[in-house]
Amino acid sequence: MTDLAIELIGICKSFGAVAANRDIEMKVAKGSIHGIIGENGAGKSTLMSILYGYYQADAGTIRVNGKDTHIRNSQEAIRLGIGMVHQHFMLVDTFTVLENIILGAEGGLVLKHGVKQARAHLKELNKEYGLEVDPDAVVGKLGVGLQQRVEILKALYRGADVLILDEPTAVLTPQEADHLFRILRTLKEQGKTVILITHKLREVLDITDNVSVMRGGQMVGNVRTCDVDRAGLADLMVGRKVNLQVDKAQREPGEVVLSVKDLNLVDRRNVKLLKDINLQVRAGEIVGIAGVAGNGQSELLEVLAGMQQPSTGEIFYKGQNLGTLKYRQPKAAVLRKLGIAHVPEDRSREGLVKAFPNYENAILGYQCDRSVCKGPLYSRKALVARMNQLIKQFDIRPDNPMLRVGLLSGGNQQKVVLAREIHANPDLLLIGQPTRGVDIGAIEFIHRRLVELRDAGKAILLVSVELEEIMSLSDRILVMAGGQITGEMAGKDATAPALGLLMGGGDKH
Amino acid sequence: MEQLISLLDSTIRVSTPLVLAALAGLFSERSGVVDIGLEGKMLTAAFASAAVAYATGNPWLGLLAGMFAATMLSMLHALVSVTYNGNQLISGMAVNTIASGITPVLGLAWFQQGGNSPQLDDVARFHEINLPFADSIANVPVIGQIYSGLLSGHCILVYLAFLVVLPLVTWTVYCSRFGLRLRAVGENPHAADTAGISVVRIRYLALLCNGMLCGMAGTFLSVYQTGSFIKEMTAGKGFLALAALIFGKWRPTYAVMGCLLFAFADAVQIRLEGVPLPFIGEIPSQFIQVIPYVLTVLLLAGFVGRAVAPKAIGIPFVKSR
Amino acid sequence: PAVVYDQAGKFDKSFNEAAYKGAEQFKKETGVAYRDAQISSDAQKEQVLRDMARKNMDPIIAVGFSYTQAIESVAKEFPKTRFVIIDSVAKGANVKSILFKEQEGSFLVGMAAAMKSKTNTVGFIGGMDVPLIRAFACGYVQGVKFVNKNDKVIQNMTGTTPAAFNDPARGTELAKSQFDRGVDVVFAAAGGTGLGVLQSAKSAGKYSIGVDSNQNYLHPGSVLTSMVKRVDIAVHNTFMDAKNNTWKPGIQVLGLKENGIDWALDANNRPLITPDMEKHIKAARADIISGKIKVVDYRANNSCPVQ
Amino acid sequence: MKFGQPSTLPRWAQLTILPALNLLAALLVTGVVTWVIGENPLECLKILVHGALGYGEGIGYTLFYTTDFIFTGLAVAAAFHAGLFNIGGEGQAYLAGLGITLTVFAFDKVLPFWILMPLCMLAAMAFGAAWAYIPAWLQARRGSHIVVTTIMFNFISYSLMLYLIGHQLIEPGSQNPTTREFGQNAWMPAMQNILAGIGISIPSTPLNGTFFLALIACVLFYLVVWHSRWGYELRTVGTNEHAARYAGMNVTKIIILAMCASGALSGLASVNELLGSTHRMNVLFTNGIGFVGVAVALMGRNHPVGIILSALLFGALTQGGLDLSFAKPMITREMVLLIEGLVILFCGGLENLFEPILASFFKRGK
Ligand SMILES: Nc1ncnc2c1ncn2[C@@H]1O[C@H](COP(=O)(O)OP(=O)(O)OP(=O)(O)O)[C@@H](O)[C@H]1O
Ligand SMILES: Nc1ncnc2c1ncn2[C@@H]1O[C@H](COP(=O)(O)OP(=O)(O)OP(=O)(O)O)[C@@H](O)[C@H]1O
Ligand SMILES: [Mg+2]
Ligand SMILES: [Mg+2]
Repeated sequence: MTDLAIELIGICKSFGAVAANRDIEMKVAKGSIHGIIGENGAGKSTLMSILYGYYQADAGTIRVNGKDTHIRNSQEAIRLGIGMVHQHFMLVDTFTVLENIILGAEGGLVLKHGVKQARAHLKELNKEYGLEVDPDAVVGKLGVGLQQRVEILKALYRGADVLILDEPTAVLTPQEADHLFRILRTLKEQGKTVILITHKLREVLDITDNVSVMRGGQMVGNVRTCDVDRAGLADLMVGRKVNLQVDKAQREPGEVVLSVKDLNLVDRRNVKLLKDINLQVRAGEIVGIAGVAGNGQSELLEVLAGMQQPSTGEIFYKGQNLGTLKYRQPKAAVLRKLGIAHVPEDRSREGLVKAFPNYENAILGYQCDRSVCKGPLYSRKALVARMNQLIKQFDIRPDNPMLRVGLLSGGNQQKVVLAREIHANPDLLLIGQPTRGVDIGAIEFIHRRLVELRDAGKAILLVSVELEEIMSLSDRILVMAGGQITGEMAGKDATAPALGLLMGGGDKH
Repeated sequence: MEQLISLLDSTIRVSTPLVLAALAGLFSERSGVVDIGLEGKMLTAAFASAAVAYATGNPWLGLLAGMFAATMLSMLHALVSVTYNGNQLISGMAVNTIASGITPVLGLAWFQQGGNSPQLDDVARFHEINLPFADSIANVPVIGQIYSGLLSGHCILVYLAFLVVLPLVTWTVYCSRFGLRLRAVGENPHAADTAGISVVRIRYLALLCNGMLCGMAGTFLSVYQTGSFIKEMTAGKGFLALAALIFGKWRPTYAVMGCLLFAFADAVQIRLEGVPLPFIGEIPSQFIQVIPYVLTVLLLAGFVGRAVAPKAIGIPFVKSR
Repeated sequence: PAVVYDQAGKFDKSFNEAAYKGAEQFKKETGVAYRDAQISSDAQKEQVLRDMARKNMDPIIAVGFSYTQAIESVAKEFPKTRFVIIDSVAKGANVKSILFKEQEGSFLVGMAAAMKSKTNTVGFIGGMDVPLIRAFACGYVQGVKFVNKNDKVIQNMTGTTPAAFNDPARGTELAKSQFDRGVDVVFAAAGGTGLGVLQSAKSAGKYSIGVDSNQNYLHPGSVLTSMVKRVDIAVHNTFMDAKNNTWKPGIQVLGLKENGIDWALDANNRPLITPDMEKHIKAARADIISGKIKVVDYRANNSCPVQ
Repeated sequence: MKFGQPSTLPRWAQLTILPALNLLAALLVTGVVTWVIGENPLECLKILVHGALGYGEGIGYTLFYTTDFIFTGLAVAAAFHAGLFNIGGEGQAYLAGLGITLTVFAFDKVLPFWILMPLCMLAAMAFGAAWAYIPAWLQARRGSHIVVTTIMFNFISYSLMLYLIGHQLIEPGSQNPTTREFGQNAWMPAMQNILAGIGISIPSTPLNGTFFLALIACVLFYLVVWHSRWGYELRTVGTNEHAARYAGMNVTKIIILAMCASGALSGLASVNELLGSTHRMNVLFTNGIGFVGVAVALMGRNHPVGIILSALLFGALTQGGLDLSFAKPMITREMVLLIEGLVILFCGGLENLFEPILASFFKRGK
């Protein structure tokens, strides 16, 4: 038995009423990649935050390299050689990469020398692990993939031996993810220990040596990866049988609901974001748009949802030219009324108001809906009733309509958005990254709902960076690269390599 | 030429307290703590410095006292908004109100002059200091005039503000470790925290600097400009400084330019009053007096555009999303 | 008896303070205690008057024009109490209104300024642009022009809120700017702001003129003279009259004749006033009293004949 | 100990015990100060409370000030919910005064009360809103920082109004910078007259019908902000602009509307002052109510109930403080100011000072 890098014994942590962690036992072997999986809100982030000294455990002991330690704050964790890449990046957007990296480890009262050293050290790290980043780029302007590298560099720069990553791939494209894994493997070869939180079983099986499974704040299993298979893990994690295959019958699509002709979008700096987009979505079909993030999918969704004005080109919805419509209200509102629903890619930034209780988020975008009004005012009863309905339909947890959405786990937040948009019973559903950061239990559920919707004869335009998801859901698949549609193929005969090839075109990093 | 020089001369004079206050505000706001309490801190400093200068007959002790008093209020502000995560705007208002309350109360108790301090005699005040050869080259055209008319003959605090404080602050904010951490804490305290930086400590330090600079600003008013403390003597300068800070998008040099702009407009305004303008004739003084404010608004609308505040400003740092 | 001050406050180094001095004087002489109070908003004016009336204070002197309406309404409620308002006219059978001819005193100090000035440019710094201050300015200018038709008078108002009477820093700045424009004698009718003006005149080696109470002592050798407005005497006499039951309602206007207004000549500024200056000013004073010289009051129809 | 985390206190305790403790603390410190300047704290407290709430007239004045503060408080809150910090209430109220005066001068000879009064209110709101509109527009379209612009607009309003009152609207032949008295038909009925109508007699104070208006405003404010679509959009824009855009809300329009509403509310404060009390416009009749409004709103958590309470608190302090200063020569109005400052500090800034102590106490209770 190799000696242990980390040992967690009887860790307990609760936030007010919520017991996030209930005496957790976990052992992490030196020089191994250790996976942690679990449903949304299972307690993974909390556990790791405790290990990193961000939160204090209510009870239990932490052993690092066999020594009992009290980690009162991140500083001490860093000193113990623990580094963490948070789920929500902890970077200062207005700083350069270099500034972010030296922050807290400047080496001296004056920045100059610190910066010089850092520059040198960074070069080495680049060589060692293939983590190329321009040290003088402003972090806010980098893509998520690069931002994550910065986070990793930050940890390594501080000489971390144990690297914790919380859902690193949730925000990454397949390519980026693969690159990340290559990095992690090199790290492992260098004798570093990696703890990886993820919702993606594929990843767990790919690169971890051991897996810990959490459910409802408890540790329900510690296994060696080679001893388990995918289904097994899934069941262990959700605590019931999950069906990973999306079974959907072949189905003849109906008439065209959405058709886009020569759509172009140019931004203020005259960068072409969308080039001559032509596409159609029929009733009763799911059209998937595959592509590396940042190749125009987001923009396409926003244009279709009426949040941006196209520069040129026409959009027809049920044969009606949206360009020629009169808009008394903002376009987005009008389109919603016409039956176009939109699940934004970034739920916490756009899809929700985290400070509002659930039931108020249930009408975001549908605030003009008369059915929840009593005279000029809203009827709170109606609102709560609607939210309860959503909670039931999408089993959102915790099932409290009054709770602030910000307190839900991302997974459950995502369900709230989906539930709201589907509840509006749209004819066209624009949906971006429906399962980002969502546990498989929920994924399975969401996928089934989408298929049901399709079978009910709705048109669905699905944007996702998860090839699996695209392939298992879509009837037709369009691939976007560099703002253009670089190819189309039928869902059933699409293969990852083929798609990957088409996506290859416009990687902007 | 004379006119122009005297114009710029008074610009420098008037801007000095604004500059000091604005830079003070810069520290606290860059660290993510809103500070609408500049006014109050200046006022308290003005009082404390005048009182001590009067008692000891030494302006420098006055300065120290002023800086100390202002710092005390800064620490109060820190206690409320950093330690207790209270509302920073309320805290600022409290500081202002307490200041305009306590100064006359103490003043009355100590000097029986209705809350004002007695006139300081000359040794107890700061004075204009003449730079070497100011007089001898005074009538050399241009250079001489500028040197002796504009650069020479200011209070020591003026030189401190522009030649020491301003460069020092700029350097600190952009080139020092403290500056880096300061900006980080103001932009994304969580990031700073996970990087092992104590947000609380940085914010307290920021407010410490804030207090000391406010102290200098207040002292300038009472111990130099008027030679006595008079209640409510700050007359809104704290808010002008705040405006200048925002105007300068929380950057030292730009903020200072904002201050200079106010002061300049003010100086122009003073000289325009009662002077009949071509075509228009004489304008009512009130309309002359709005010039600085209107100018600011126009500039804001016209050129300055959107000012992006430090992201974390006004939000108490609490460990949870 | 009682005195109530207006928003400027008891110690405004100006007429409120003068009123206070008068009351103190009265107290010292007669040993009769009096009450006083300050307010901080319009709505409180009636309150403070009523409060005093209830406490059976009599007479009650209100300092400052802003009390006009308050006096009128409260005087109705307490017909037995005697009310006095300074600097304004209030109706009522039990109300006495005391006005001052500020213009007359300003005229004299204007002459002094004009005669002292070598640059033939003199300055005026007012607090807030209200008729009262305009009256000061107008009289001052008349005085200057009386000495020398084409002397220049540079005028500045400090601000647009009552704070303008409390902004010495700005006072210094205004004064400095006027000096830069050739002014060598400046008259400050701006309460606390004036202190700044006097101060900077002192440090710039120019002359200044004080206002309301005799401010010559503040900077001997720099303060040329002061335009004294004997609010203190007015208050003192009113209390006395009331004490000896010689108090009469109605309007009382105090000018040079009644010694309600005057220019200050004492040991502090003696050296600055040449015999010749003194002669002229005394003469003009006599003429004004005799009516030979008519000094226009700005407030008569809110306008001034000279600039 | 950590502050700002979701409190473990029962809600009722948060809403009752905590504020009570804070107020107590404020009074304690004030007591020390009064004691230091040689007065008897308890006696002073008695006078203060009695002065504010102890007798008819005191109550009348307290409520009169409360009315002002409710309006200006609501004004600040309205903007706040849209994420805007409007410290221009002072200027907006001042300008509203102009609206009222002009309307009265134009019509008080011709129109009857029932038409003139609503007209004046509309004018007040319109002028207040207009004065807020410009900064709002600049913020929404040009991105000029609302705090700066509103500060500037306060200064500008002072000049503008002083000129208008001192040179244009001034009562001919008057000594004072003030307008002529308004016609009786433009007077808001005083409370004593209203109540006399139903046979209750109370001492005469400036308290007037506007008070009811303020209460109505609070109710409307609550309904609009928390139960109407407009309020929903307002709060969304205020908390997450991206979400607002996503939800198809017209952000620019909402921001401008919010500021105008804010201005209009400030405007109503001057209805209380001019039509209710002075019946003519004096220079700077607003004296600071706009700024007190900020404190009131912040301490009232931008919620009508909170605003009413804190407005009442400040009203009481203003009135009781005045009586105190009458009774105690040593206690000046500045002393009262100091007291207000301490109250703001403890009840506003240090609101959760006692939270942890109380929390642990409750824990042990269980
Ligand atoms: N800061 C907090 N305050 C209060 N409760 C919290 C906090 N953080 C976590 N919790 C609670 O602890 C539970 C576990 O949170 P945790 O972040 O560990 O979930 P998770 O496993 O990371 O979920 P996900 O898979 O979505 O990341 C959550 O359900 C939440 O209710
Ligand atoms: N302030 C808070 N109070 C209570 N619980 C919180 C708070 N912040 C976060 N949580 C809980 O912490 C857990 C983790 O939150 P988080 O946003 O990381 O969920 P997530 O699924 O990991 O997010 P995402 O999926 O968007 O990456 C969630 O279960 C959430 O309920
Ligand atoms: Mg998590
Ligand atoms: Mg997650």
